[in-house]
Amino acid sequence: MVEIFIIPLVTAFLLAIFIRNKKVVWPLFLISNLYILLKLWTLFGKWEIEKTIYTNYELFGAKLSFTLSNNPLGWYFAFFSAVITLVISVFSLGFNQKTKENVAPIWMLIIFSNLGIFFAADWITFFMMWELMGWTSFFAITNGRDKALNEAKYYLVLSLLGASSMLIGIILLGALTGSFEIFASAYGLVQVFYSEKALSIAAIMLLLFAFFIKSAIFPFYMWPSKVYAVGPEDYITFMSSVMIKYGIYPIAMFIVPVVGSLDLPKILNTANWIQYFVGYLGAISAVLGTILAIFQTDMKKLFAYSSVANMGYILLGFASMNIVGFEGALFHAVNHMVLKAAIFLTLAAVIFRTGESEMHKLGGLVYRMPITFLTFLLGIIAAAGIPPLNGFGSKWMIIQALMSQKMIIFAIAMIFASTGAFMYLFRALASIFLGQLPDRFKDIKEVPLTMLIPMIIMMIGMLLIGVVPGVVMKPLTTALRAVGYNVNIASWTSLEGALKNSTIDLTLVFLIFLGGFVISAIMYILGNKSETVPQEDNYTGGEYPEEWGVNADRFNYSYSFYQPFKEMFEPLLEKISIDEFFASIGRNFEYMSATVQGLFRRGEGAVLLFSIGVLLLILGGWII
Amino acid sequence: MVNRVYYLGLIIAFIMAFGSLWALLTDDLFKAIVVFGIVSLSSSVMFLLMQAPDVAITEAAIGSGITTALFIFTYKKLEDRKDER
Amino acid sequence: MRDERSLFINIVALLILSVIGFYIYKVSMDTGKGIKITDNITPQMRVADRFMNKNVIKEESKYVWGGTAENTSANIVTSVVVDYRLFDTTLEVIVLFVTILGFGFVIPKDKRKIIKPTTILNRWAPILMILMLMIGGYMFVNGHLSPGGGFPAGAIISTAVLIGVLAGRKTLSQKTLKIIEAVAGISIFSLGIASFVITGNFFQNFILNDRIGDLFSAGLIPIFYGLIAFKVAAELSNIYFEFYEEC
Amino acid sequence: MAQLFILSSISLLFIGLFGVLTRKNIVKILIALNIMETGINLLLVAFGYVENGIVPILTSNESIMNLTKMVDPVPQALVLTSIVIGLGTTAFSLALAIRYRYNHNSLSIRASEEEEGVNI
Amino acid sequence: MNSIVFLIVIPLIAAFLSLFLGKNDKILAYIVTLFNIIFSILILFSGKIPFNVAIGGWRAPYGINYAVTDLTIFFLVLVNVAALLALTSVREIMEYQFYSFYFVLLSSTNGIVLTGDLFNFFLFIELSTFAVAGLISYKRDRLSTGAALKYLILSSTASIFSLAAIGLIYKTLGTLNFADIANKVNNLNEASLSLILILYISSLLVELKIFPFNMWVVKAYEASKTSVNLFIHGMLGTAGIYGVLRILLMVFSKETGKLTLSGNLSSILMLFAFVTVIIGEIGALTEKNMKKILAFSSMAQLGIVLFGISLGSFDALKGVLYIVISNYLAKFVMFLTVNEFSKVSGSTNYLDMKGLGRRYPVLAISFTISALSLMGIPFFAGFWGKISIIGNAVFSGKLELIGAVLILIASVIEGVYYLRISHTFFSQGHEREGRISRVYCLLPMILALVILFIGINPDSFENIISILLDEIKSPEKYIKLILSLK
Repeated sequence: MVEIFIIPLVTAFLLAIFIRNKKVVWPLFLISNLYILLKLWTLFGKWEIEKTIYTNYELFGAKLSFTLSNNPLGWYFAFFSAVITLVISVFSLGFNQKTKENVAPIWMLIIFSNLGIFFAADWITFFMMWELMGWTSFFAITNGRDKALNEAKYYLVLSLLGASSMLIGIILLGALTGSFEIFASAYGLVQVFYSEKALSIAAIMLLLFAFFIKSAIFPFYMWPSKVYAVGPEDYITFMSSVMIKYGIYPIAMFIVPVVGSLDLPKILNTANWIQYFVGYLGAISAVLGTILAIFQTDMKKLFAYSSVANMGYILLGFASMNIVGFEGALFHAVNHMVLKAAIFLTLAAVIFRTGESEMHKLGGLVYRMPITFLTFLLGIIAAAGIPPLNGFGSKWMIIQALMSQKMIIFAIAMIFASTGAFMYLFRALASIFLGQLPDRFKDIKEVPLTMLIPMIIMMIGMLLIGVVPGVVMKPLTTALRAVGYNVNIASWTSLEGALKNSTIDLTLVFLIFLGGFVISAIMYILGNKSETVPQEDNYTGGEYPEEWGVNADRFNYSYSFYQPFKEMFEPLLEKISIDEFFASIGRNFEYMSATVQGLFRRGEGAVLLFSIGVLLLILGGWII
Repeated sequence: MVNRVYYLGLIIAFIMAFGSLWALLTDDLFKAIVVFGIVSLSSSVMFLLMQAPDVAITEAAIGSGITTALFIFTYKKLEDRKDER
Repeated sequence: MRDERSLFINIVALLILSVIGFYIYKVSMDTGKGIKITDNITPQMRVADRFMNKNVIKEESKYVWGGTAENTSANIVTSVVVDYRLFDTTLEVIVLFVTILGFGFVIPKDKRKIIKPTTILNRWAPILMILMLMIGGYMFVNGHLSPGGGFPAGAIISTAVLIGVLAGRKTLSQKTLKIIEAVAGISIFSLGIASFVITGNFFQNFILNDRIGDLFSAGLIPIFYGLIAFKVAAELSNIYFEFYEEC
Repeated sequence: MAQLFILSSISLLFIGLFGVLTRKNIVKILIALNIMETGINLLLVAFGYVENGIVPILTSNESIMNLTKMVDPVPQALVLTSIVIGLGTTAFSLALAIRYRYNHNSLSIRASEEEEGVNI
Repeated sequence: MNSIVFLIVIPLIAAFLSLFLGKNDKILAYIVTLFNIIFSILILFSGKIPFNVAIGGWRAPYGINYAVTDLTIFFLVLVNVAALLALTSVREIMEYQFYSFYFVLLSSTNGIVLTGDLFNFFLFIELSTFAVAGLISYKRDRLSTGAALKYLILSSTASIFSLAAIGLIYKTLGTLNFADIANKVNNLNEASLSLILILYISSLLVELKIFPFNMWVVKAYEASKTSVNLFIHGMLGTAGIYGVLRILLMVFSKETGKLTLSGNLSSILMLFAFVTVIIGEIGALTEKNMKKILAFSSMAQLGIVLFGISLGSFDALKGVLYIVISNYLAKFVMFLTVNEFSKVSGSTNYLDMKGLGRRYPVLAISFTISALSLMGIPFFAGFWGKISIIGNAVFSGKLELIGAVLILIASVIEGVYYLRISHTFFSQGHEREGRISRVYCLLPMILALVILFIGINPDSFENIISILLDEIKSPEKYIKLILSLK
């Protein structure tokens, strides 16, 4: 148990020493991740392992201790994130040959905090790891480049704010329940909830605030699009697949059991208000993420909003408070990990070769990078939730759970978002890989082998989970049983539903789709051949837009692809401009900063302010 | 006897109050310095009335004498500087 | 020095002062229990009582004029300044040392022409100087008997130097002043260390068995006062040199 | 009598504080500070004053009998110290003021000091 | 143990000697500082603590006494170590006045910590004020002259206020001794006590850099050399915190060891505290000059310290001590780093220091560690302070809750500007000519490791703090110790 915490620390230290030597750093990174994965594999089933460090530090009259325990749910998250991390670290081997900066030591620290978050048994440890992840991410995102500074600052402010609110939440929780242990405090909170209603709800809300920030739920949905656009691509892959789940894990771990055990008044005989609160935020995230993703021209931003939408699905699964929905949400978390990692790896590969992330400047890469294309294709099929791949099963479970709980609005929102997902995913595929290859990319090649292998692994993974969901569902159900939920161990191929007679066998579905695929392939081979014309003739009609002073790329069909759709939603989007709100706060702070500096620069009114201070001391006695 | 001392104290108190006000409100720096010297000197008389001859002598020598001299030196130095420009 | 905000600041200042004044008035009119700031507490209820009765060490001890006591200075203020609270006084000397050091450090040293003094001043200067020195000397020697003491004595001695400077007579160099200052300062603390070696206490007045009212009484007090006087004189003279010496 | 002393010293304190708050000329501010210091010295000695008191100096056996009539010597000792501190403050500040005048060509406390940049 | 006075006397004698030694002053400074450190450590391990020394043999409420207790010796060691650390940043040849001021500052800060007498305390504060003013004006240019002058005027006004308070204390209680005052303070009228406290606290807050009283801070830091900044931060600042702890918690407290000031004074102090935190952090947000940033930041840290003190609970006081030690170490690391970097880049603007962190990673990482400690991030010393203070504030009342939230927001702002600076250090920069010797990287690294060590293993510091808290909890022991001496 302790080794998996010591190894990352030691590795991070070694990486920092050898930071200039790329031939050492990335293999070391890979080996360390491999070790962690193997160690985690051996930890399966040994739920009783625990390590406690006692201190003399007293808080609220009790001595603090830090406990790390191998809790089943944490193991579930940690294991799959370790798998993804290992695959990404293979990818990094090839990807980082060209880059000047080196993100490895900081990344290793984040992996340490990753494990810490998933294995923490008390809130203080959890908080320490959470904060560690916040500031290390700042350095990982900027990675020594000035262009990423503003976005990284945005992320830093949000994560520090989240951590602050979490600190107050933890303190409230500790004072209410008398314990900082996660399970004990959950149990205690249920006990004291009815007597200390306001404080308990405040604690839950403060914690949720922090979790929502980290998982980019509605009011804080802006950071992924900002951060993913500028961060180092391999690290962004890790971030979009693993780090965005940090908010999901504690919700599953703490909030869901607590809210589930409470007997709150129900609205319309369906669910209590906390469920609705969480559900509405999830639904808004799902819908808004989808709509915003449709309008993006930068592919990394597009998939950032797609992540927001997916986090919304997971939250909807939690909001259903139904065991199938809960399982579906957790299943979707892993599915999203896998498919987002696959998609971002292909994006990283495209950027590695072309250096472009604007979609309308790309196109036709299928001829040059076929394997990348295939991975991307499978990735977007999975993301759209089309059956033979892994996104389908979990979404299906969540929608079923929502329907069975009579949360029709949420189900509609989710179906809307899934449909919208087709729009942006298809568009990304078409603009990046299909169409015609621009002249400047004539000479590019497929990415090297070290980067191909991870993509192939991800393809296999998506297909495997899609066809044999038991790969994930068996550990998940085992873990849930170990935690104390009353669930059946899932079978290898079939998924249980919440409604009657809704169990489906995904292998059967796969075979049906395979048949369809074969038929369409035959049709494609037997069909007419296409004809090639110079690329710009397609959209400039033989004119030269450069002569008018306009960039020809703007006439590409994928620029402003969904313009009418965008005009339709424009008024709505203007009204909920959270980004502008945050920016105005920042501007106000900067304005105040100038004022304060002016005050101190002059310094002539020192004695005046001194006597005003004395005055305040005097008046304070009378007024306050 | 007590009355006479009391009136003396009253007069000196007024001298000090008006002198210090004058020293602060006048625009002429030199006048202000001289008036301040007078205030300081009268305060040493006040110390004497308070049965504190030690303090009175010290105030007369240091507070009134040397401090005022310092102010005047400074004034002269600043004036010289003004001439140079 | 007129300023457009002048009136505003005046009003604000008056407001602040009136609030502070009103507060002090209110506190002095307070009718709560406990000792108030307006209460008349005589010296007998304070620590000063022990100083005047000279029985800090041995309670209930009495002394007579011309007899011995734990502290044989006739001037009780002097006995407080140079004996009971000697450490304060040494610190005060250090304060003067630091500030004058800062003064000499900061003041701009520009060349300036010295106006030739009149003949009368030049002739009479030595006499005045000697007079000043004598007055100063008398003051610190008699500091334990009569009002005065080291500080005014130092100021008066320094006036002698000032007269010398004004009269255009070269009396002392700045280097000498520095040496006097340092030697006096170090000797004050050396006396302290000596008393530490002799009695085990710092700054203890270890010359005992002299009688109140004698010229040579009060143990180390005249010595301390003399050192203080020379130190103060040297420091103040430094100021005059800064202003009036060609650099 | 004690009231007169205390009131006059407090008035000096207030006038001095007023001057420190409102004056722009640095030398004026220092004069005001000195007035405040005079005021506080008077106040301290006035705290030790006893009605119809006598000087705390022993001159004969009679004065030893009259110890209860003596004014408090401790505030006087403190004031001796504080006078010298006042002198030190004034001397140092005046030197700084002269330097300030040379650097800024002005004695106003508001003379601008906008001098950013290289500054090791 | 009467020899404790040597801690004050030896530096003063050195101050006189330094007038004549010329270039050897530096050696003298090191010798005297080392003497002070070794002497205070010897006292720490002599096993005779607590003890009381009467100067001149006059016993406690009558003469001046120096009391050495656990709290005293803790701050004594901090002050003297700070002196040595700050002295290492003096590289170039200084004029003899610099060393004279330094010696006086050393002795006066030692005195502030040691003394048990109100007027003596006042004198030491004055002495340190003059020494610091002299050090600030050391460069004698436009900025430093103005800064020193304004500092001097402000602190003289403050000293007059505190003198008034001392006079009132003597008038009403008839004593100047800390222990005696603490013994008798309950006899005092409520309104009179609050008048005295207002006068005295307002002068203390000038040294503690609390908002309406702190107009001198930023100018003074900007105008002076790095070594002087370190003197102000490490010696004067630490001694000032000791003074506040001793005077507010153990002398003028009506209840044992708690800040129970009359007339809601503690609420006002709390208001001042969190306004200071906010003002300090906001002021630093868009600042480019590193020295000013550090000045604003130390203001904010002292605001947190005062906030913790004014909460009036022992848990919060524990947090205060953690914050004190974290700020103490972190600011040393930062100033030393800035000193080295500004020598290479030729400016104190942090944007000019681009890329230096890649060449000197040790310095930049130490800087980052201290910044994180100041922000109160876990695994660093500041976290243990922050969690304790915030934890106690949340349940104390409305004003306290608002203060806690504001302090958390302020720490977010602090994170933004500090990590931005760290990022600038690590970003791509152009080549420079200057070099930094490896030796100068060593000291910041060691201090940063200490921060990290305390952060990871709070036990190491917790035991010391519990001893200190025991002393603060029972001021009657202090009173007994001093007043029983015959």
